[in-house]
Amino acid sequence: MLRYALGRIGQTVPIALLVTILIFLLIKLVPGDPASAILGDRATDASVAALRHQWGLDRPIWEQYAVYMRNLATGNLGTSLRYQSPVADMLPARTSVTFFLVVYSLVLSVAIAVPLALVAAAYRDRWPDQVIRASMALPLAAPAFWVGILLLIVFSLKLRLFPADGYGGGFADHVRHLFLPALTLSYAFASVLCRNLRSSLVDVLQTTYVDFARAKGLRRRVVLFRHVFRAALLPAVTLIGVRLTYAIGGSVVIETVFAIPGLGSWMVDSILARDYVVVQTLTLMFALGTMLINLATDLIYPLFDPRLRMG
Amino acid sequence: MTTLAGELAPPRAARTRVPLGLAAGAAMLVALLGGSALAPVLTSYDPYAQNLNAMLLPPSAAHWFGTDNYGRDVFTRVLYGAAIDLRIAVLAVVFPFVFGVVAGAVAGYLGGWADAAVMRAVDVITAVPFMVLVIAIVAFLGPGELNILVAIGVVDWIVFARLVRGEVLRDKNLEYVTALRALGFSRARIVLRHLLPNALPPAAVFLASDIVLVILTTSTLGFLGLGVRPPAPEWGLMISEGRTFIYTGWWAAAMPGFACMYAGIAFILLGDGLADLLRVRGQ
Amino acid sequence: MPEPLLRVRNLAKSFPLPRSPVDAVRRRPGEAVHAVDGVSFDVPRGRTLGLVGESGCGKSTLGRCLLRLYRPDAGEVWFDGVDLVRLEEPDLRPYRKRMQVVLQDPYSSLDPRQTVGSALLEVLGVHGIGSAADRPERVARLLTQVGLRPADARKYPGEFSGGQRQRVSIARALAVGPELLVADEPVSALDVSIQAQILDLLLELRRSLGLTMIFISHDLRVVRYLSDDVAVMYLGKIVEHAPAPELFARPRHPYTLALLSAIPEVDEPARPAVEILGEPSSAVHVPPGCRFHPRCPWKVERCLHEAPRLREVAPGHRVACHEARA
Amino acid sequence: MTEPGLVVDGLTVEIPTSRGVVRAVRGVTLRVAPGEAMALVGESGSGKSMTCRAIVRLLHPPARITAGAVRFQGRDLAALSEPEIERIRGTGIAMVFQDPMSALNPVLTIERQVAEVLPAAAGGPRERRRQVVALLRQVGIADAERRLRAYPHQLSGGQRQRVMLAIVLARRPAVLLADEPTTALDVTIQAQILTELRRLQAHLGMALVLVTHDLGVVRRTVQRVAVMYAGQVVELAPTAALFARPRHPYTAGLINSVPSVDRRAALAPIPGTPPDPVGLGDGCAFAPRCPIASAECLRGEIPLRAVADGHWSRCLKAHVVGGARVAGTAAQGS
Repeated sequence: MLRYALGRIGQTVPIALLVTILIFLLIKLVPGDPASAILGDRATDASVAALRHQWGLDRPIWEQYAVYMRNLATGNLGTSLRYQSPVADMLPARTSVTFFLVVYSLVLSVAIAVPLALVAAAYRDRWPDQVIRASMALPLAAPAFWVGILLLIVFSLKLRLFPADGYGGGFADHVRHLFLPALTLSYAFASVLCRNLRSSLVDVLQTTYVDFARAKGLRRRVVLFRHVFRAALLPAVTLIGVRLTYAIGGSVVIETVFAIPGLGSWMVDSILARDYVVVQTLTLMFALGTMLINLATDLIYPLFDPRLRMG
Repeated sequence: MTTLAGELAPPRAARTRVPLGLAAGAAMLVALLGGSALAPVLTSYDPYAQNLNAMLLPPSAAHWFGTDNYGRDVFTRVLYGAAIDLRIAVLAVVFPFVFGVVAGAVAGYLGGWADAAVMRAVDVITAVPFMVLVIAIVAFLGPGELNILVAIGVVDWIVFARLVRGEVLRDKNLEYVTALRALGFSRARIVLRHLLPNALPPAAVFLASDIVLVILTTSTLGFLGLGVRPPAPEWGLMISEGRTFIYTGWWAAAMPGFACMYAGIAFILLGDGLADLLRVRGQ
Repeated sequence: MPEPLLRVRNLAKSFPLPRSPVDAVRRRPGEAVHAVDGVSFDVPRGRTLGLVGESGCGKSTLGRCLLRLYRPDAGEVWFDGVDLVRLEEPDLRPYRKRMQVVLQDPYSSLDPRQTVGSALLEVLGVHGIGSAADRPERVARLLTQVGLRPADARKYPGEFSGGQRQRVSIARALAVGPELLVADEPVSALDVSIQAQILDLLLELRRSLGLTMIFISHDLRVVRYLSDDVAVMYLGKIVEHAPAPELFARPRHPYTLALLSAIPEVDEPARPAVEILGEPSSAVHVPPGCRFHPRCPWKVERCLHEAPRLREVAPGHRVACHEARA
Repeated sequence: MTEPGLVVDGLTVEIPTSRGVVRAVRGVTLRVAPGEAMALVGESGSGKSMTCRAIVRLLHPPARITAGAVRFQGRDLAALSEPEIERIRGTGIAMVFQDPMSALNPVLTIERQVAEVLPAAAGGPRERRRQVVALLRQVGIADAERRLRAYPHQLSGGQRQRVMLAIVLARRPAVLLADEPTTALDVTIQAQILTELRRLQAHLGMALVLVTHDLGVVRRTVQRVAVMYAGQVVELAPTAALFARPRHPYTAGLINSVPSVDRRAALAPIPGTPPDPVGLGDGCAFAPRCPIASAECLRGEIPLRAVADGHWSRCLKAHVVGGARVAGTAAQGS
């Protein structure tokens, strides 16, 4: 098992390095001279020259990359021009908000998807199955931010059930504030999770080992939970990993719609303010989060599927 | 993407010659594109002309989708907007589909360093959430239709590469490939004349659902102000502009969303119908 | 004795197992599955060699090495006087026309998206057989030759039964006019009544086309029905090789005896039952000495550390066992 | 006094498909005496497995029983509710399956899958573990202790079949339905498993219904045989009588299709292919492939008639069917 974990971690390191190179190069995409673009209207010849030197823009590219990496290593994530403060200082608070939102949406997705998948699999091909599968297919066509706005209109403005924006103070407040955004973020994930869990449940229900479990005389409940559900969870676990990264992507938009002070809204604000340093760093933070989640899913998977345990 | 049509149609519906999903999806698309092309004839309103004494009028016989905060007819702008969003969506998937399929086939069949190169690239791009990477690229390149196409093109190919690579890896070990190699067929012939034709149908089906994803991405970029410049009637932009007036005129923000969903469902149905049509005969 | 069509000498092929990163770092040599571990035999022109053994004995790998679908690690495969092991892909093409294969699984041995007719036409085209004009007629003849109707050319593989698909595979192999046909478990996936039809078809084609054949199977009854000579394989080596009537009348190797006694025969067998113990050993950690000794009821001290050589115990009857009675 | 053993009476199973209704089992009537070993033999699509699955109600939807009864211990299993049939499975009638690769749950240990059928032992988990080890040893698994923590993919096909037999042994059923238990195994392992099965049957006094397509396995394992074709029993007889003098052309054809190691008698394969299961009408389903069929075979219901003591045949010309090993044309080669 340890060998498997070491192997997986070993594979992630080179990918992480390549990601830093990709993100480092992103800023080169900026048309014209990045330094003047970054300073924007505050650019003066002196400040542009100073910035160029600070980033070593006049030196060959790989040296610039070395500077970039050294900064990363020392925790100097660059300073936000808009707030004139180091990015690193604002990061923890923002990250915890986005983390809360993503986990909250994951919990909601599982809460929605699992029961529906069980019902759909139990009533295979009969009307409940078809209604659930059809209703789960529709949300994939709806843009998340629009659904967010609709929820906002109905539940906040009209019914006044939930606050329209913000994060609130304290856990209970967070739950209330982030319910609509988390729901918006989760419906697309829930529909994919429900459909995949349903089809894997249907597949497992038809396997020989479930037949044999029933032939042993086990009660239906025991067969369902010990044999069927556990084996059906396997594909769903990998899916959770993949869809979580989509959920993180989605948070960028949802935080903007609901004005939530997370990494996502910060990134959009920085983009509109052409605060390129922050955009670059936040993209790296999102990538870091995604890689950790992918790694976690890979390490969790063998716990469910012993066949992988031999590493 | 399992099938919507398959889910709607009763399981034992006899498959008509042209699958139900394909017909429905195609009909919806034709209606939308037709409406968009014939918009100047269908509505007398000008999508750009502002009419200050018709601001934020609710949906009515005169204005089916009501008017926005500049008094422009929302229904007309939705029709004109369809051309923008669909054009971007279809253009944006061309490169990812072609490049992804070729990269996947090469990685799948050749294996070794080719497979490692393609898969490392896929791992790197997968490491950054899709929407974050697209938004970052557009942010750096600057908004506009061309930059959207580039951003989506650079990121979206990995989905097709992974799908086709999986299909080729699975088929490569099937006995018919062994038999063809024994018959002295060249590697190129086996990949181009046998492995690809078997991998294309699932890729084509996925293409339809990928277009849905691209429509959502385009409208999201528009919503974030990174898409097409105002006053273009792009759906995402319209929702963004309408958002500030949801207290007094919710329809300005809501209606374009329905249009977006309509286009999405059309492509999902197309994809399902395609899946039925391309399913191997006799299987 | 005319020169045999096929002469195989000390053929060996193993598949390295992926080393875990830790082993790689510590330079520990990776393990490998020793599928074929030094095999030699001849196949005279026009005769059929039956290769029999249980799953994992290396018979399929051996077949694919002969067809050069794998490159053997060692040994020689002389086909009509040329050692195919020394050749690489472009030079192998002319030999692809002269030796062909029929595989086991009817449902995956044909390209599902290609009609039967176009599949046969493609083979004729690739090898430039006949002209564009007469190829459709050749396809019709090929289909008829294997018991199908020319009209079947328009159908897709999905529209045929298992038995019919095997007939298409045979037609595809015959399209290039081969001299040697390697049939790897061609009937194992078929029902008994269909199996009999395909076996008779192979017999008929062998006689009418003068084919030399290598028939690979785990089922001794089927091997007996088609083979002139039989080689019994165990864990990558041939343990007994003899003309069919000699082998089935006077089997000498304990494993062959065990195989024969384990076969559920429709008629009452007239042979003593030989019980063998346990499960086949792994092809990765091959037992020392005679590799059958862990399961052998006759094993003696010598068997544990000295691998027996194939020695002739009767005209054309070779056995690899210290204890086998002459 | 309720009838001993298992009685299947007119069992019919239908599967609605997009091409129409498939009548997979068409009125099968069988009796299995306690402790008896009988075989259901036939090719794919003959309905032999479906019949067994119907008996213990393990049909996969949309397949379902549409007629007939399954009388066991005085009750009709076809009419029981799900909880009631659950109590019968395992202790009354057990079933084992063909593919050792997929018959055990890949994510649960061997110990767990055996122990779950044992009643809660007085001595707690340690006692139950001891019972599991005893069961595994009884079915011939070497170093049983080491196998407890193993997962199915770490065992060979033969060992996995033995684990299934151990589980059956634990519940001591009156009847065991074995659906092609050795088809996926090598011939030497198959011989070991068949011996194990016979030993288990004798030890428990259990009735055995062995489903197989291999006539050789039938010949060496069971006392009575039912030959099935297109969802119907076409011949039912003691094993020796069936092989000595088959009284149905399909049985004769099957016997002549199996090559023998001892003599290279020519094969006489049955021409044509099995019928399309959708819309099987009346008359004999084998007629299109039958060398002695005539007009009368094509119409009406052809009953299963007694042609000798305990020997039944569903053929109007049962008396005409030739001897067992048709001499056939001159043997090929030497």
